[in-house]
Amino acid sequence: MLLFGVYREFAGQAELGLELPAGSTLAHLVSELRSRSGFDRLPDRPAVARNLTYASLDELVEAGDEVALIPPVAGG
Amino acid sequence: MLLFGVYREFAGQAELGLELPAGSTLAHLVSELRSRSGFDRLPDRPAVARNLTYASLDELVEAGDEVALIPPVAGG
Amino acid sequence: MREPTIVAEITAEPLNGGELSARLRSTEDGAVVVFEGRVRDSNQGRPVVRLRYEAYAEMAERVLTEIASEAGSLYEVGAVGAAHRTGALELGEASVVVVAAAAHRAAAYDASRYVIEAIKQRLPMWKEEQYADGSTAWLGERPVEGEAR
Amino acid sequence: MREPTIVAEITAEPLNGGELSARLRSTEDGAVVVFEGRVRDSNQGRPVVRLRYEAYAEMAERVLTEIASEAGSLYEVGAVGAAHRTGALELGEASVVVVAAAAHRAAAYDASRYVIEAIKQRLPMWKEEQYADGSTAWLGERPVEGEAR
Repeated sequence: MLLFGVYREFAGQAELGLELPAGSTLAHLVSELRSRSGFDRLPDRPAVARNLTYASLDELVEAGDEVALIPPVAGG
Repeated sequence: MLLFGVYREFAGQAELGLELPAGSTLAHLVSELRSRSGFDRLPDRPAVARNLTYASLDELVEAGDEVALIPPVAGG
Repeated sequence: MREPTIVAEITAEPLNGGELSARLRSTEDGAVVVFEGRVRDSNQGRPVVRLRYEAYAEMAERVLTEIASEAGSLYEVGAVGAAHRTGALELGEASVVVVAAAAHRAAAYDASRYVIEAIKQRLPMWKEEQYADGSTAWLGERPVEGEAR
Repeated sequence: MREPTIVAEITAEPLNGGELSARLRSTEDGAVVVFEGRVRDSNQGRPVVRLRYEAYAEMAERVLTEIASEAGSLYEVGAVGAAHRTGALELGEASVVVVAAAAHRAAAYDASRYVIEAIKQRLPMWKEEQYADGSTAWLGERPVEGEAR
């Protein structure tokens, strides 16, 4: 999965591989991530993109999906 | 007095001299003008500027004033 | 609060919004709104080939300065500039340019809009349209109302 | 009604509002609004010396295209263009440019405002400010809300 901005600093890297059981949702992915060191500052329900589109945390993650965590944005 | 745009076409000229009795207001000036040929299409209460500022028709005209009739505007 | 920079010009020269913006903005301004009014190829369904703007120049400079200053007082802006062209204009050329620069975007948009609406209401400026058939007409759709005088 | 021209770009090159405007407008457009967001010399009272924008580039191009298209559907415009810069920017440089061209000014202002507000809400773009003392901070004041996702 892809990490940007301040979330990337939590991880110390821009990409992260995660192994998730089949049938996992984006919410599962987030909670798995929050258990890792550095990610305790990740919000409960961060914005997440799946395949370049904002996605609901209820959505299932499928093999080959491009998932990205979207920190609060600051464009403009 | 100065005439612009369509009002100038009423007169066929951009400047016009008017003799008014002392104590005349801008309203008197307008009604004097409206009696002239070509000016029957001038509104009852046109916008008027006195000395480069929009003026009320109640204002007195004084010697040396620069008076202008302001047709409906079309800037922008 | 900064005292806003005010610029108002009536000119027969071509207008350039980018240039006016560059002249007015500072690094305190996070938002710049440039409005350009341009000569359209038709008006109320009639094809227009050319326009001519005529101003009561001395009064128009004064009124345009007043309008820009009003916007500068009403909104938290760093600069407000407005320029209106006179004379013959071809299709697509800018007849008016308004620049508002501010720390924050809301003020820049509001000031910009204020200026163009006031120009339409009370700048002593007239427009003669020339049509494809060679005929011309003085446009004058907005009598200056009592409260704007 | 015309199908509006839509342009959306994420680029590391300097932005030029006048150029984008010239590319987008036609002689059917009587009104052009150009909004430029520029790097301010301070943020919440802290002096800023430089900024760096980082995008989720592939998604940002898609989201910016969506935003410009939404504005094109909501308002009667001839063209909507938006460009956002990435990488290091100096004070005063433009970080974002939005151009809206329309027959009439209300639509141009409304479309322009719609685009910049939506950019602020949901463009996947982040900003790292660098301060006079050499420290840096990731700005991220706007969590993307459910309805904007």
